[in-house]
Amino acid sequence: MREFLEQSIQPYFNYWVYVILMMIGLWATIAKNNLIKKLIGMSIFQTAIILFYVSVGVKKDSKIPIIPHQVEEHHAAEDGNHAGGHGEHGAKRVTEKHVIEPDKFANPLPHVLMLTAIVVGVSTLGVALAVVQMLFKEFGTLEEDEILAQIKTADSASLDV
Amino acid sequence: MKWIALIAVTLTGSLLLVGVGDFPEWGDAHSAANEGPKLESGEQIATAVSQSFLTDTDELTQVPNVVTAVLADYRGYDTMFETVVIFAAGLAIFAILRVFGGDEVKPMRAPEDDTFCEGDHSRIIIGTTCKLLIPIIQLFALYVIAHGHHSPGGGFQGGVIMGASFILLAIARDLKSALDWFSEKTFMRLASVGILIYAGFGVLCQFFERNFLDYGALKTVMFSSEQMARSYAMLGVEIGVAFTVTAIMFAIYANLSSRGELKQGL
Amino acid sequence: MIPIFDYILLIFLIVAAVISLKVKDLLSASMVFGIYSFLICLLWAEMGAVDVAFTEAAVGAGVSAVFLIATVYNTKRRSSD
Amino acid sequence: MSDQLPIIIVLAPLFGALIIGLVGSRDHRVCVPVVLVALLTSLIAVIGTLTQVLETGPVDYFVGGWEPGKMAPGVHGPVEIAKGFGIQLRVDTLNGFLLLAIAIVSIFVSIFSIRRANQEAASKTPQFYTLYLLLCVGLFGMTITGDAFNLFVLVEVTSLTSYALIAMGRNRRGTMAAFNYILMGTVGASFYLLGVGYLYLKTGSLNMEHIQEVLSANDFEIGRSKPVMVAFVLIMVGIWIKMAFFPLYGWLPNAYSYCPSTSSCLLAPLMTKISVYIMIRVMLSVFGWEWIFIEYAGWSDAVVILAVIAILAGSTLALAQRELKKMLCYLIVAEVGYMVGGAWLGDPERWGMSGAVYHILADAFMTLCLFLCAGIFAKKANATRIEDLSGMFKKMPLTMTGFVVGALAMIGIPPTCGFFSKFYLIRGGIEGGHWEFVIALIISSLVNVVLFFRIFEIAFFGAKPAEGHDHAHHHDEDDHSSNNQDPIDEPTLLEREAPLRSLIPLFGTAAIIILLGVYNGQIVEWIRLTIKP
Repeated sequence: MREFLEQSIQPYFNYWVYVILMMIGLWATIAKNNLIKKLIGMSIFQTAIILFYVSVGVKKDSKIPIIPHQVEEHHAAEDGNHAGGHGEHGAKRVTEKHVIEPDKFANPLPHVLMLTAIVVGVSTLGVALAVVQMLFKEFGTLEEDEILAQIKTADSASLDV
Repeated sequence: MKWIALIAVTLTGSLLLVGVGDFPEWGDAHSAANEGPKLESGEQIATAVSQSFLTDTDELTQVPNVVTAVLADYRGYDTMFETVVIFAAGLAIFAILRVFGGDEVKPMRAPEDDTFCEGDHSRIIIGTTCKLLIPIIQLFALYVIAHGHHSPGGGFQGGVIMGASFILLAIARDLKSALDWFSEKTFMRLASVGILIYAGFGVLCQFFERNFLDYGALKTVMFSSEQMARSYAMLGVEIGVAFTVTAIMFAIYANLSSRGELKQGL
Repeated sequence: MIPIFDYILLIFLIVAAVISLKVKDLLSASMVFGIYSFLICLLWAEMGAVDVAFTEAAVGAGVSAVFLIATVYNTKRRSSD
Repeated sequence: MSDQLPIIIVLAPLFGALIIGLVGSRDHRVCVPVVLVALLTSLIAVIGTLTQVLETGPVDYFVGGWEPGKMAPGVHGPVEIAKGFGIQLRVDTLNGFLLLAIAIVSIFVSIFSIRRANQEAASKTPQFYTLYLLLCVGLFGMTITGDAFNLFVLVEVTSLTSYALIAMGRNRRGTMAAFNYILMGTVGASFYLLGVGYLYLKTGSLNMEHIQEVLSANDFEIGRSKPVMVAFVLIMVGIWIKMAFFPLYGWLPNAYSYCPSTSSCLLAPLMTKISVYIMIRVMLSVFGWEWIFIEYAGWSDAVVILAVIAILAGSTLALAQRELKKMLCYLIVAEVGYMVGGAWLGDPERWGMSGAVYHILADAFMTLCLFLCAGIFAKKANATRIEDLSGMFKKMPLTMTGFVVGALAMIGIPPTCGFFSKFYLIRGGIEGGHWEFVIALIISSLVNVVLFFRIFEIAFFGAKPAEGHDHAHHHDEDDHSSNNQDPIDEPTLLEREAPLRSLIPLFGTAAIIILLGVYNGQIVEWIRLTIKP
């Protein structure tokens, strides 16, 4: 049991939680009766995917992906004989290209992708909420079964005419 | 319905759990996505594209925040369409919900639900606080937009905060006074203007015989090196994004809170 | 090794998700959903995804909760499930 | 200039949409000219690109100039751009024809929408046209892109606009359908996104070509890992939801049949077809056909069986419908079965895949033709049910001619494209040894014969068209009926017929259906240039 915990759960705990959240979200999207609950479920479903992506891009003991400009002090010391020549920022940077160790910074690509996904998520939520308000205006309820029942009676009424 | 849900959820869950077993460990800096895909023999067959993003960004664009550089430059085409998604959402809500006139719409809310407002006494405190807060929020939003190159932030975040400041105004006072500041015509136009700025930067590059969104072409217009031209163009693009996001966030709120009548909000 | 802070956040996340779906009052559900978004924003800040965290704080915990509340206010507060 | 053509395809409608967004609300009359100019620009760009493709092979376009291998100027000297750095657009013979089809269909529908959109959307006309153009942007972008994540963003552009176009119709069943569509569509897109995430986890790239390179390295070593398999399933399920493939088709019939006729004319021919294209693109360009048909051969049998069920279920449900538009919607479900089944018949050497791609083109125009007719019938004669069509040959002979062409293509009568696409599909089925697919195709054709000849019979021999009045009051949703069938002074043909702005797109479509059929050999040959391994 302990071994299972250490080998299968611990290193992948993020992924396990994302699967659980995803299942909760999907369940709510399909099975909940209230339309707003469905939408909350949908949002949880989407955030679960974002959790997955962000977990992919994590590097242990890494910094956030902001790489400050290199103020190359050691170069300044080396080039000391160029008296006054490096008063400008640009003059220092003409020297060697600074080597960046990418392993020290978190992976930026999933972050970019997920910015897009979050924005898409809120757009969808907004449109869905507008549709919910329209539905409430027309049916006077937010429960799916009541709406379906109303549609059914309307349908059978139109068939009888 | 519950049974369908149960089946769908179990199937999805088990499918996903099948995949989890083969994942690289959490935080593995040498995983395929972070360093590059490797064969079992240990041979690395390609470099993950994020490595090049991290190593080359300072060289190519002089932007410290790699996320901004990737967002606005390397994958700028994505971001443009992301802005289009927001724009489309704003239009969609307008198209679905907006009613003109709106006198014939009867009040929808059942009376027993009327437990939201405490009365008018609290409005004074809230109103005064908001009056003080809103300029600060807007200032912060501008900072976030402009400083997106050096710190977390950028057009989206700043735009949302800016939009939220108008939403706060609408909640604290009423929708009408917020709309006096920021009328419907203004925000619907501003949303188009935002994307027009974004796409305009791209097309401008085409006039200099480069590809769409190749900001390096703008160095002659911006009197700077190619790298700094990229950096400045990214700022311009972010401002475009911020316009659209600000406008649409407020538009969505205004329509949702007033059932599309734009008369009385929450 | 995942930091212990993560474990706590992840477990709270599941709890918040379940509560926001279980609560029968839609206003509370929207609020708890905002809390959920805020927790996940903390989690991302912890994982080094500051930009995502920033966006989620502004969008998820801020604006989308407001959208939900605006809709609940304009429709109905009680839900049958 | 000519190297910029691929991006112009996408940008022209985008700028059109923005211009309408800026000035449209002041004057509604600018909308249609702007839409037409934007789409015609796209059409010209598509034709230009397609000629380039046919002359020199696939055309690549790197947005932002991030072409792999090129040297970009850095601060300290040039930097070589890595693979998958930027976003790649790619036009080859597989998607070139689809781009052409999208451009033509959207132009026809915009001609069809003149005046009609004003009535359907009233004061929201500029918003309608902005959404319309954004939908075109999304469709073009989805077809042209070579980047897996960019595809997701564009899928969302099309989805959001189509939600709005469907919910715009003031029909409460349409609103409920739109809500279901939002839920299903979002879940589908999220599955796709998750699948791309799994691929990214294993390959570290988002560019389709690059992903395929990594997956196929060293005899599919990475391709065989479990996450890639899961990714494939997730992407497929996501796309299947979007295209309304058999068990996941629930949202489609209501959504398309209760939305305004201009929207349905644009959505029905294009949305599902482009999703099928995406599926084929993912199968060929991301995973590679060897991976699917050799490594996981068992899957293709299972999918073909699902496709067979889809065809049979779609046809059977279509038989049970009394409303014309709903019947057509169920036929779409069956047609999706054709295309998915065809694409999964086996390796692209065989004819199934080519037949499926050709059928995408053919079906886009067939569906457009029939939906245009349905729109005209609903408006001009207030006929939404099949029995309302009685005497239609006499009343509206020109429209009915167009309908006959579309119906014959749907059945599969030789000079039309429907026959040839079915021919290729059946050939592929026989080659792959999937006899159940062949039989399903033939049964479905027979069902189509029954369906459409029933309509022909009613329309030709049916009772006097005066019966249309009976239905006028309980179809009050489509109340703009101009039912000028006065028995006293017989109206002339021109008065009874649909206006020219509806007939031009209809006959254009009918002509294309026949032209596609006549030149089928050449088109399929071109398509096979890309598909053949």
